[in-house]
Parts: sequence; C-alpha cells; structure tokens
Amino acid sequence: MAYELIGKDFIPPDIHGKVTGKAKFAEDFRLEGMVFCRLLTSSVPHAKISNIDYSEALAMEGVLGVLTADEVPEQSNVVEPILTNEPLYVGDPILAVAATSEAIAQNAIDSIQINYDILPFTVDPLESLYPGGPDARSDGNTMSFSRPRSIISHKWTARDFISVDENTLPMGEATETWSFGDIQSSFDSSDLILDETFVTAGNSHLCMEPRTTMANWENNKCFIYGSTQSQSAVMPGLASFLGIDIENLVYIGEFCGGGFGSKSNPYSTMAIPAFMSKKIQRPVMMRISRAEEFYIGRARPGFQGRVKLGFRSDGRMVAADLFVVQENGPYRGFDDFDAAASAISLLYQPEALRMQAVPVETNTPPRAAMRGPGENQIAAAVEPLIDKAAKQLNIDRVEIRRINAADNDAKYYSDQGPVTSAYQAECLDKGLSMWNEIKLRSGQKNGSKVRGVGVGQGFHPAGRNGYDGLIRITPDGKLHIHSGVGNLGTYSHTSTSRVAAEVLKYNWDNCVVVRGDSRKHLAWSPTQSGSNTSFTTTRQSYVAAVDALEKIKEIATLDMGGSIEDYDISGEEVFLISDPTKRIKFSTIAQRAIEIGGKYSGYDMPDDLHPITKSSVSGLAGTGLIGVSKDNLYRNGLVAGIAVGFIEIELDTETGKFEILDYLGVSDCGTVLHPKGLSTQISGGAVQGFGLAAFEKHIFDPQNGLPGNLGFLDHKPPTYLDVPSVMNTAAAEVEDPQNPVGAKGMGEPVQGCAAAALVCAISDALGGHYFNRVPITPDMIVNAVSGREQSHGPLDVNTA
Amino acid sequence: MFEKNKILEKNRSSRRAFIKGVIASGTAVSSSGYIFGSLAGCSPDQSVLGSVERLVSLNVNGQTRRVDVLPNETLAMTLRYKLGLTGTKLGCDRGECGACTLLVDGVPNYSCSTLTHSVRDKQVTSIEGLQGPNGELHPVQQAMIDELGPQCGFCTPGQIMSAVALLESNPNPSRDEARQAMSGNLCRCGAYDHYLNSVMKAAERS
Amino acid sequence: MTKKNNELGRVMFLKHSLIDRVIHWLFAICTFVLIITSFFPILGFNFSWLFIHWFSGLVLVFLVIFHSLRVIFFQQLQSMFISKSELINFVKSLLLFFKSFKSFRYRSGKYSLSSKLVHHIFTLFILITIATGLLMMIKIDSPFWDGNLYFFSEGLWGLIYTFHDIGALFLLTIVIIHVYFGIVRIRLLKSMVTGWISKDEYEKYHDENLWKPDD
Amino acid sequence: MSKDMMQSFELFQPDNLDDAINLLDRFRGDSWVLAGGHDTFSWFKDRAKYAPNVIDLNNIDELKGITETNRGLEIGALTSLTEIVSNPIIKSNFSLLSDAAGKVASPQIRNTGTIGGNLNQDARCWYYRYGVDCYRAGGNSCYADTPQGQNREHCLWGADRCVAVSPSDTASAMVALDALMVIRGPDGEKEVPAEDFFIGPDIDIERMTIIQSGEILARVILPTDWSGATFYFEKVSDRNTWDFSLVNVAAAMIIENNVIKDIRIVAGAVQCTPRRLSVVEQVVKGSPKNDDTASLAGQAAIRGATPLNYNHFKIPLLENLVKRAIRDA
Repeated sequence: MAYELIGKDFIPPDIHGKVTGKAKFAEDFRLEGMVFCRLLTSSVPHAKISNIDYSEALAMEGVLGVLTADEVPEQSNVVEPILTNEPLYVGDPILAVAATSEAIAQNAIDSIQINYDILPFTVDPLESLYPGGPDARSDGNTMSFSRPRSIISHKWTARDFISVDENTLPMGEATETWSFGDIQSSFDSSDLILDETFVTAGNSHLCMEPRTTMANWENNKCFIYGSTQSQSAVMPGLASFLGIDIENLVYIGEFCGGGFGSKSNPYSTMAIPAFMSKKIQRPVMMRISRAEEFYIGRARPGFQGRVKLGFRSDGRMVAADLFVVQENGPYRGFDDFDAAASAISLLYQPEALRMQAVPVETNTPPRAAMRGPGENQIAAAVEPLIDKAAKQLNIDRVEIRRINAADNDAKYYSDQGPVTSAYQAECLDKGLSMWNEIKLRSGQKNGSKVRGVGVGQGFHPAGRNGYDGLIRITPDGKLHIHSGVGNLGTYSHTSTSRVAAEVLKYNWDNCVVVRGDSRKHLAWSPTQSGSNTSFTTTRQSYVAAVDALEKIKEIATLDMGGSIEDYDISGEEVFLISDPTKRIKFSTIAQRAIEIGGKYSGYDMPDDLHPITKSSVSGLAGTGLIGVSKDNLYRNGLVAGIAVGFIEIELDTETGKFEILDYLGVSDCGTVLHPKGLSTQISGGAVQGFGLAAFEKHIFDPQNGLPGNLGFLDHKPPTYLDVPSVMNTAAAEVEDPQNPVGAKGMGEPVQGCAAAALVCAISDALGGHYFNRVPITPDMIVNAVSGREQSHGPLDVNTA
Repeated sequence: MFEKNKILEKNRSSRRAFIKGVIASGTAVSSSGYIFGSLAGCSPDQSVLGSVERLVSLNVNGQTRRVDVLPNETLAMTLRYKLGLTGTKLGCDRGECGACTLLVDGVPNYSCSTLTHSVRDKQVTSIEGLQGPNGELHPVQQAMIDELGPQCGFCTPGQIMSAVALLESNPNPSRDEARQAMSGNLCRCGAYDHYLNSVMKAAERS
Repeated sequence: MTKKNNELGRVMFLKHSLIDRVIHWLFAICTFVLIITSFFPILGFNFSWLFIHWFSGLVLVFLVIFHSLRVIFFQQLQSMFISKSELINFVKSLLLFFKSFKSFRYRSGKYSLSSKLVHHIFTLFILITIATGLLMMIKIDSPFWDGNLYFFSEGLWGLIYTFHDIGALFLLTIVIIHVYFGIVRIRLLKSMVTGWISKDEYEKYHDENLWKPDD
Repeated sequence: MSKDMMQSFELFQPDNLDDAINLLDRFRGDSWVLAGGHDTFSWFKDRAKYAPNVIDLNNIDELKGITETNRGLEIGALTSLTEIVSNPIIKSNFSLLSDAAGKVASPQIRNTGTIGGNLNQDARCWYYRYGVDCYRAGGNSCYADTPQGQNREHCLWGADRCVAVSPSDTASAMVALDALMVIRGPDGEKEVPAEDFFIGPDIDIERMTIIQSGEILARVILPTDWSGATFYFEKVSDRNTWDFSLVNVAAAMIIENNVIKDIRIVAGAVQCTPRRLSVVEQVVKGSPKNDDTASLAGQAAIRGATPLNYNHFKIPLLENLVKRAIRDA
C-alpha cells in the first residue's frame, strides 16, 4: 500500500541538537546551586560492612553530606539495591558523598574507613554448583525465575560432575525447565545428532553515555534528569524507587547516550542523587565515571551451555535439547536462557524441544537484558552447529536454514503458539545472489590468508500491544503527537508518530512530536526495548488518529449535518464527500472541539486508559481536539522479528586477525517505516554483533574477583578499523497483517545474525574448526592453527 | 584484595613506612650534610619558577573567555563546567573513546586528556563553534543530518570534529582515508558507515 | 689438639675449633647478604633481590640445622646455658656499678653472659624470620611449586610479613651490637678468626672450673 | 580503579630545558614530567600515582623538531607521533619508525602524544594499572603471575617478580634502528643506546627506563648506518585502534642480491624490555632471504620462551611474525 509518509526518510526533530552539541544529556543540565556527589564502591567481591567511619570526610571543607544504605529504602533482595551494606561485587555502590566539587567529594571518599568482613565469593557458576562450593550471596546461590522471583540454594552432586568428562557440561538438576513434543522419540528418529558443549562470554553494555543522573526537589516534587531508553514506561518504577506518587515525579530524559537494554527500565542508582538532594536540600549531580559504568552499567550474562540437535537426513531439525548454566551476576538478572530456547523454537521449528537451565549467582556486575538477551548468544553458539550439520549432511548452508525456516504458520515457545507473521525464507532469498557468489571463495587461499564465508540468523519477539495513543490538534492547526517513547537513538519516537499524520493526511511540516519530559503530558507507552516499538507504538499512533478522525467527522456533522460516513478528509480539512467544496479546516474543528468540550477536548476519556495517559489527557484538556485511545486492535500470537546476515572475511592464519570484506544484513521488519533508520540499525547492530562474536568478553580474576577490563580500551568494542567501511542492508518488506501499517520491530535480531555469521565465517575459513565459544579472539585462532591447546578450559567463563 | 580492608591495608603500608622510618632515621644523621648541601646548591639568583597563574584568557570558538582555571583542570572540564559548552562530551575521561574530541589549532585532540593551561595561546574549536553567525550549519553537520549520521548522538560531536579536521586538511578524502582519520572516535551504536556516508557527502558538497 | 705454643713460646688454648669458626663466618655472610637484599630495596636501591634473598635464606636454614645438630651431638650444650649464679653476679655487678662506677669483672665459662644473651637473641629472631620467611616462600615460583599468592588470606599474609620484618629489624639491631662488641673487644674477634686465645687471656676472663680448654 | 578526579597539583611550564632540570632538581621525588599526558592522566585520574608538582615540557622548543646532523637524524623527544608518521625524511630513510608510530593508539593520541612519552610509558599490566600494590608499585607480590592470574598479555621471557611487557611500539623500532637516547640531567647530557635505555625488573622494578627522577629524555638520534635499509614492522593487537600490541616485530635489514648482509630484529610485548632477537640475527646473517631462512628464523625466535597461564599463543604468533619479517620485508 503506498503511503505519503511511511517508508520515506525524514529529518528527525532531535538530530539538529545532536549535530550541533545543543542536545542536553543528563550530565549537561546545570541548576542554580547544583553540587556533586560521588560513589564509594566496594573494592571486594563479597563482604559485610561491619563499620563505616566517615567523620573525617564530613569534617572536610566543602563536603555537604554522606548518604549511606541505611538512609535509603531497601529493595527486595533480588533487585539491585540503591546503596548496600553487603556489597556483592567489586564496584557495588556502598555510600555517596556530596560536596561542592567532585574533587572534594573524591578526597572525602578517600578518607573514609570501611571495615569489610570478607565473605566467600565466586565468579564461576560451576564452582558454586559443586557441593560445598562458594555461594555468591549469603542467602543462596541460584536465582529462581518463577514468580515471585527469589534466591534459592541449589547444589549439584559430585556424581553429576564426575559422570561427564572435563570438556562436557555436567547436567545436574535444572531449576528452570519447559518442553514440547516427545524429545526422546524425535532423537530416535534423527539421522544425525550433534551434542556440543559451548560457552558464550558475558560482556558489558558499554553505553557511550555513563548513567549520570541529576536530581532536585521543589515544593515536594522530585525532578530527575536521567539517561534511559524509555520515557513514560520509566515513571512507575522510578516513583517506587523514590517512594513517591507518580504525580510528584518529573522525569526529563530527552536524550539517552545508548542503553542496549541496560537502561530500558529505571535503575536503582537513579535514586541516589534524589535522596542526597532531599537530604542536603540542593540539586545534586551524580556523575558516573567509565569504571563505575562498568560496575553498575549491567551486562549480558555468560552461558556455560550444552545443546543436542537432532537432524533428519534431509536437513530438517526434529529435536533440540538445550541446557544452560547462566552466569547471572549477583541480583535478578534476566531470563536469557528462556529466550535462547524460544529462539531455537522459532528459527528452526523443531518438532520437540526441551529447555533446562540453572541461573547461578556470581560476584560480578549485575546483569540485565542486553540486545537480544539469550537469542543473540544462542545464535552465535547454535548457528555454527547448523553449518556443521549441513557439512555432514552435504546440504548447502542456506538451504538447510530454508528447510527449517519459520513461515506464517510457524509455532513458537513452550505453548507452540501462532505467529503474526514470519518471513525467514524471504530474508534468506534476499541474500541468495550474494551467497551464491561468495560461497565459491570459501577456503580460497592467498598466501597465509584464507577466505571464509558465513550466513547467520537472529530472532527476537518484535511487538507488544495494549498501550495508549494520544494526539492533539491545536487551534493553530498543528498536530501534536504526545509520544511516551524514549530517545535511545533509533528515531522510533518520530517514525512511529508519523502513522498518526498518515491517517490524518497531515503535511509532516505541520506535525510536532512531543516527547522527552513527563510534564509534556505523554501517553503510556512500552519500554523501548525488546525490538517492540515499531509494532507497538505504530498501533498507538494509529488508534489515537482514528479516534481523532472520528471526532473531526462528528464535529463536521454538528455543523454540516449527515453522518460521519458522509465525510472525508484531505489537505488538513474535512469535507462532504457529496460536495467537496464544503470544507472545514482542522484548525477550526479544533476550536469547535474546545467550545464543545466533553470527549472532544479531553474532559471525558475512555476509562480503559492507563493512569499516566489519563493524567496527560486531563493536563491537555481544553487545549484542542484530543485523539486518545487504548490500543485494542486485534493481536494474536508472537510478532516474529527475524534477521539474516551474510558475510565474507579474509583470515590471516599466521596472526589470527581477520578483515571483514563484505556484509549484508536483511531484516524481516514488515513495512519499512524509516529507510535510513533501518539501515543504520542493521549496520549498527552488525557492528555490535561483531563485537559479541570476536572482541568483547568479561575477564575476572577468580582469586580476587577483580575485573580485567574496566574501560573501553580493555573491553574492546569494535572501532572503525575493525569493521567494513561499507555495510549493505535490505529488508524482506512483507507486511505484518496484525499491524495497521504492517510494521514490526527489528532492533535486536540484526545483532544476533551478524554475530552468528561472523562465527560461522571464522570456522569456515579454518576448514570447519569449531571453537564452541564466543568471542573468538586472535589468540584462540593462533592456538588452533598451530595445533596448540587453548589456554582456557572449555567450560571457563569470565576468563582471559 | 589490596586496597580493600582499609584497617589491614593501613598496617601493611604503615609497616613498610615503619621500617623505612627506622632505617631512614639511622641514616638521617649521616646524610644531613647531603641534604643541606643540595639546598645550598639552589642558587638564589635563578628565577624561582612559580606554578601557573589561575586567571587566564582562552580563545574558544573565536571568543576570548576569561576563566579561573585550576592547574590540574582538563579542557573538557573547563568547557563543560566553566564555559557552559556542554557539547563536548565525557565518555570515558581516559582518552579511550573520542567523545571529547575537539580541535586545538585545527588538530583533533582528546580534550579530556589535555590540560586547559596547555592551550592558553591556542585556538580551541568545539562543536558549538562550527555554526555560522546566524546558525548556518557546517557542511559536515548538514551532511550528518541528511545521511542520518548519528544514532544516540553522544559520540556525534567528537565524530564531527574529527571529520571537520579531516576535510580541512584533505578536502576530498577516499572513504578509507576518512575511516583512518575518524578511527579515534568510538561509537557503541555502531553508526560507523553512516558517519562515513556523511563525511563523503560533506566532501562532495564542499 | 687444644693447647700449643705460639712462635713466641707463649701457651695458647683453642677456644673455637675450625668448624665452629667456619659456621660462624658463614652465618655472618648469610645474614649480611639477607640484610642487604631486604633493607636496601626498601631504602630505594632497586635491584633483583628476590632470588639472592631466598637462596641465602635457605643456606641460613641449612646452617641453623647443621649447627644445631652439631651442638646437640658433638658439643656441650650447657656452655650456652645461663646459670642462676651468673645472673646473681650480674645483678651484683650492676648495683656495684651504679654505686661506685667501677666495672666489676668476673670470670665466666667458655662464653660470657653477654655472649650467651647475644646468641639467644640471635637464635630467637633468626628462627622467627626463618619461619615466616619459609611461609613466604609459598608466594614465589620455584622449581618445585608455583607461587600461590592466595594460599593464605590477606590478613594472614599481613601478619607473616609483619613478624618477618620485626624479626629482621631486631636481627639488624643485634648484628650491629654484635659487630660493635666484636670490634671493641678485639680479642674476641681475634679468637673467632684464629681460634686461639693466650693463656693469660684465659686466666683473666675464664674460670677454669667452668671451662677447661682441653676437655 | 574506580576513583576519579585528579588530585590538585602545581603546574610548571618552563620554556627552556635548564629551568625544567632545575625544577626537577628542586622538587626531587615530588615532581612529575608531563609531555602528551596520556600515560600521566590515567595514573592521576585513577589516583593510583600522584605528584604535587607537574613540569610540562610542551613549551620547550629545544625538545622539538627533527633535524639531520652528521651523527644521523636527531628527533626531539617532544616531537608528536603524527609528526614522525608524516615526516618526509623519516618516511624515506627510517620508515620503520614511521610505520611503528603510525600504529600507536589513535589519531588524536598520536596528535598530542610524543615520541619521548611513548618510549617512557609505564607498563600496561592491568593489575598494576588497577592500582594493586604489586612489586612494580612498591609492594611485595605479583598478582598476574599467580595460579589463575589473567596474564594473557604478559611476558614470555625475563620474568623477575614482575611479568609485565614493554607496551611501546616505537621502542621496538628504536632498538632495531640502534638509536641513541640523549638524556639530559642536572649534570649535562649522556647518550645511551636504545637497548640499554630500557631496563627490566632485574635492574629496577619500579622503572621501565634508566631515566632517574631529575632527568629528561631530550632527543633521540637515529644513526645513519641503518638509514634506507630494508625495514619490516608488524603489530598484532586485538583491535586495530587504541590497543597495545599482543606481539610486535621490528626489523632492519641490509640486503645485497637477496642475501641478508646485516640485520637487527626486535620483538616487543614479549618481555619487559624490547627483546633483541640476537639468535635470529646470527641464524639469518649471511643467508639468502627465502622461505627456509624465514622459517628457521621463526623457530630460533621462540627458543627458551616460558609462557604463563594464558599467553602461550604468543609463541606461535612471534614465530610467525619473525618468519614474515624475513620473508615479506
């Protein structure tokens, strides 16, 4: 269907601020009398604090106050505390010191005496599962994800460990499990079974903008300037951290320097400057340093896993049995293991699948969802095994993926529910011409260099529903879309808002996206995470526009009679179909709506709206024609977000270094809302995928719990010179039936497919040598080529 | 496990200091001649160089700004907290990301690793200094908008400053030359190829 | 052969046998090397001290063992015991000294009370330093084991280091005192070098029923 | 470490070398020499090291500039790495140095980072940089050389209490070019060959070069005997920007009708100092420049390597780099 605005590039309203330096991130706001606070973070992996002496600090000139864990509300034991007296990882914030300058605050922190009573700690889940092994927490060593979430103690038996050799993952009793189909009979009917142990390292989100937060209280109202991916979705959680009602919270988050899942929800440390500001009665800026961002900035959990795949001779995957020991950090973390199994269920449509997992707590930075949590690691671990099967079954690597690909009748997850749409095969087809050309060069040598080619697939659910849309036409004729969407860098706040303008046939120059500040009366929206915004928020904008259109026509009938069917709109005017010369400008309609009042200008509203939307509507009441509605459109089944990556690399077997010669990323995201936005997400996701596949990993010294890679230099996110300078992107461009404009989300699968493609290509270049580990770093390649053992054990996670 | 138990750590380092003290006191008497000797050596006529003056005038974006600068103050901190120019961002404060890149006499520097006192008589150009008198965007800024260079925008000021310096010295670079010149700017969103598209577009236009 | 005439025909008695002297001087060398390789780095003279230090430490351990066995099986252990009478004499001499500032000489056995005290203090602190030193050897790589910094907890390492260093400081003090008296009473140094003492020196300082050179 | 915000210090900006030397003499241990500042600020900002008086050399013109003299090419210690990369004389006669300087860190760091700073930078062992009290920091233990120490980037040779490696890429090039380091101290200048300029823990565990407090590296002299020789420099690092070498090799060869007449070949990041591969030099001198010689050289290079827990990959990597140096130069 041809659209005026959808599918066309536009100038996002926030890009001008980004390129001129005028954009204000959390650390750029300045308030009268603002002071600074710095954190004292734990230097030991696990301890109970028996004594804190900050008398010397308080006596220092310029120090305004110290905030300790006793002065802040305690969270449930699974949630990251605001401050703590029992640090659970090196870097856990213990207290905060406020001073007129940051240097004074740091001097004060240096003078504080802390008595740590050292407690056992661990950075290796298997060590904690071994009978008598150290527990990361004093109240248990495993996270139970069944509601309500809690910490339990779970140990395996020595027999579990001994019954397998050292290179295989022992499979003791799992604490999380589900399955479908008859797993045993499916394996019996398999012609080829692969049983592989693998490790995917954890890595930090490494957002460019550290999560600095500034807070101030005025007349019992708390103003928070923060860095989060989402806007409206943050309000309830943030208010509960502060222990206040949403009405007394103002959240300003116009810009966010990247979140990648670590800032989709509010995080407890945002409350520190708020409580400090309340205590010392001055605005407080808590600047987070890069090292502190590593500590509290969350990370992807590591997997020590084992997967058994059953294939028939024609390449069809009939059975999958996944066991994951998840290195879960010290607090709740995220159920990556569950998402990993769900990805296998969608991408390969096995007839039977079993998921078993044990999320074990470790004394390392807390974990949260990181771009494709579970889905992207499992892609990097399982896709190379698909290549292995293809080789043994003598089937083309794209063909074997097509045989197992998900289509519109695909089944998903433990309940094998339906999908709204899935065009995996179409994505594979988009890359076929490139694949057929590059696969001829697989293994081609050029001195010590050898070519490797790969194809990788990524998946992530790509849409939710049930949120509210809110738009407003003001007497000046302008259309205001009050979007509750955050600004994490995808421009989804504007691309989804253009749907409302499309429905109302607005000229985009007369539209204003209202966002970034809770005082601007924004609609209740989902978190900008889980690749959902394009699907979810287009529905919000659509239902709000439809409500406005109806009200416009109803007002027209009041002035020109008839019923709403007799009217249509064009050129920002409503007119009688029978007599197009009879037209009323939307600006006039808006003025009439104010005069009529009631539901037209926001005094009455549907009661199924979320409280946040309700307060926004009442805030806007009487200022124009209000279009507001909950998204009750039909939705049944998983919105499947799929992506496929095709890659060619040249690997130097003498140095272990490779150069990515060519990359194509294809996304099944339904109708493309914002072409350049799609291409920068696909190539940006690919860069992060290459990081996951070959550069980034957590390193902790198991003897003292120290992190080996605090900053950018040691954590090694890819730079300009590590990725190709030209990235090719494409989209399947087949509409999703359950979205008004056919759009689906796509942010996360595009990273998983690139990571998988690169891992496959490296193994291909080495003639089918499978590391069963990510990231694959030069030292591993050099060891493999020279026939040496790897320096880490096959099950080691958090290792150099 | 080192800097952790302050009490214990205190006695270990104090133990080392204790030993040094005992030995030093033993040798103090004998070496006093040496100490007095060296002081005498510092001839009175040599101008006793003092630490830098605090109040300085900086040339930032073509304006002369009088500002009180601490000796240990970095240029990024001066711009952000004293001159209100918050366009220069602090991504790591260790010279490992490039978000703080700005131009000193046209040369890209990490302003987080440059002392303000070392640029007193130099031309500093930050992201805020690129626009024309009434707001016209620099070709690189315009190209970044047209090609959708940035994603989250936090590293964009640094990227743009490197691009501006590149085009100054090499008006039509090859894509690989641009890639080399921009390589000191990290982008976690991975917008590298869009940034390069913007640089090439800006080069085309000017 | 515990008695001889020297070239001037005077009678000489053997005080220290060759082996005793060799052991003494080996002790001296080891202790000197240990002191150099421990205090000088702390003072700031940086050089590769670790290997020399623990190697000479092991030599010292061997010497201690050898000396102890020799003393237990081949020599009179009692010559090192401090008898009650000696203590009484000593106290008396102190009181006398304070009363009339006259030094009071008494004749001792083979070893004077002060030499015995010096020996015992040496023994105490050498054993402390050796004990803690051997524990610290766990931390360094050696042909037989890989250094393991985490063998003990931080706290315990701290204590081991503290006692090792206190022992070393006292050793340094005793060495200084021992060297001082060794030089001031040159006869002692001479006898430790040659092994012989003259008859009148014997009669002047030693009580024959406490120590006869020829038994 | 997670500290931040440099402690306050006094900043001195002398405009001549004598003043600088007097300042260092006056403040003794309480002084710190500042050139580009990249190494300095990471210490100061982590508050792991500190000095109350910082002497900024950037206004001293004597220390800048590249001039040809009869002794060879004299490069001021304050010359930025970018100048070295783009200097025509170095590019034509000593391309080994410009190649090495071009691989350092990132463009911005090369713009302000100086050759003197790059040569004098401190070890990059992450335990030491984290701020632990290891031997090199004046303490009494090494945290990297422990049963499970994460020592992927550490040394293959020369372990003596400290197992850190030489992080500088230009250092390998300087030793390969047999450069002379001119050090200026209170009592005038002294010249030291590059090979003796870098010292290991056996000489002084708290310093990476022989420069004492009170001395400044004034300039580097590249002797003419290797001018225009056949050079080879290769650095293997995880990322192609910012990262320090896992292993680097710098070689200068004089080749006449395909026979290697003379050679100096140095490996970096395998030992606390740039490791002169003298065995390889003996093996290769006088033999033809072909694959056999190359593979022989590779095997000779790795004799006697004693890896730690995680760095044995450096053995085949070094072997390959030396082979490539001989084969592809």
